[in-house]
Amino acid sequence: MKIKVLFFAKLREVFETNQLVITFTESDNKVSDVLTALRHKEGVWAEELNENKSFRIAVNQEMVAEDVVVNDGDEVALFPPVTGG
Amino acid sequence: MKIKVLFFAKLREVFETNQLVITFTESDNKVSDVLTALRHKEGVWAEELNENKSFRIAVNQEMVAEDVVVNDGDEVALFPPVTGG
Amino acid sequence: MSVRVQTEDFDVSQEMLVLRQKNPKVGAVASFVGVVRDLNDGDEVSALTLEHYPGMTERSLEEIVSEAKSRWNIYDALIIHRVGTLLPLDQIVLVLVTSAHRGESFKACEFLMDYLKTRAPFWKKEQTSSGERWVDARTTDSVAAMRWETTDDE
Amino acid sequence: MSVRVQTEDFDVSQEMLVLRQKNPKVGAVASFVGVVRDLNDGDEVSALTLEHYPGMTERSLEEIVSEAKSRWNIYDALIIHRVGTLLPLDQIVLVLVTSAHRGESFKACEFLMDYLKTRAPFWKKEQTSSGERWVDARTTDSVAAMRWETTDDE
Repeated sequence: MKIKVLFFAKLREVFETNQLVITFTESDNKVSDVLTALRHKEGVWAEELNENKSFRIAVNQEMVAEDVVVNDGDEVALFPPVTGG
Repeated sequence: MKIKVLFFAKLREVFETNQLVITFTESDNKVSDVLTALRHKEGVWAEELNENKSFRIAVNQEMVAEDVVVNDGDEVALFPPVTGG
Repeated sequence: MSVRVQTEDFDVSQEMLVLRQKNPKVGAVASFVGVVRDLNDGDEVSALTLEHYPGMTERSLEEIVSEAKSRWNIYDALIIHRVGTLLPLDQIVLVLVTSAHRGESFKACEFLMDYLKTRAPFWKKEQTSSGERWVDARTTDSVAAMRWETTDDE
Repeated sequence: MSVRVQTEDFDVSQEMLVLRQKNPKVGAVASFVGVVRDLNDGDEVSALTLEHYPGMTERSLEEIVSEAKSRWNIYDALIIHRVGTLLPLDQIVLVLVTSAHRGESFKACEFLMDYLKTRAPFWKKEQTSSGERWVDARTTDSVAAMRWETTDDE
């Protein structure tokens, strides 16, 4: 299954991309598996997505926690705490 | 001593005047003496300024209580609770 | 001049611009506009006449603004209150407050309205389907003003 | 349409008129405007760039408006948030709320700002004298949003 992952603001800049696609061979994955896959890219990826960093996760444009299940075709987004208004 | 008394809104309408002057022969008067003098006019005066009616008092354009002293030339105003805004 | 009593209408955008234009430290502008409703206490209202106490009105509004400035860390405040005859949908009152951050301007704006409602000498007379009548003061307004008398929540 | 994300500026008076013009039951209009400050965290700010998450932004703002409507007896609400590059003194955000009486519109307006600040996907990048930097989220904003999570004070 394929999961599209979007990055915004500082994460977009540090990762030098605004999106990528992760392919899982098995089904039954969670947001935490997406994070694990990204951390395996090491360097800035492991650094910015470290558990002690504060970032937010959205699945299909709703903010969620790491234990939420992701399905084929889902749009996951990772971004810093919001600062609008 | 002379005290000018102004009336606003419903009190102005009921009393059919927007102001009058009260002359006290002795000095050392309070707002309560102004009210007593007006109540002696009886009719609507006694009725509208009855103690169970709710009205407000200002002396020289500051809201005050009945026990405030009034001096020669003071401007006293009597009006209903305010309803602006 | 932070207080105006006038018969003319006002333009909120314009007043906002004037209040903050010289101050690039302003990050927040809270405002309130009171409007004439076509219904009050169950009766249709066709017009409203606002009477005031010239002199005392401006003075009491200025006192209220001073008090807001002493209580909260705000840059500026403006109160415009109309008098004379107004129709449903007409603007009656404008309160504007500028500050660096939003919390202060929200609190000061609500405080100004609550104090104005109980302390500034304005009186409303309604023209309704059942004749003219003076509007009665609301207990809810006294209650709203009273909460600012208690210990400051700053 | 109660939510707009746009690069263009907005006119508060005009938006107010549109929001309430068809409803003579409106007696109260509370509003908030956020403005670009020329100073933040001790540094001079020469410009601000606002990035957002198209799609999710509109959706989250609409959810916030729906929640305000379910919590308070208000008639309508509008949120306009600008994106792109803005300069000091520029307007960033507008929140407008209409209701019959002022208490509801004040509360809903402050609630909308507090929730927007913590839930709507916008990010600010500042151009300062010491270079570009992403603005950090403020703890005070999380605290402000949290008070609406507790038991309703209605």
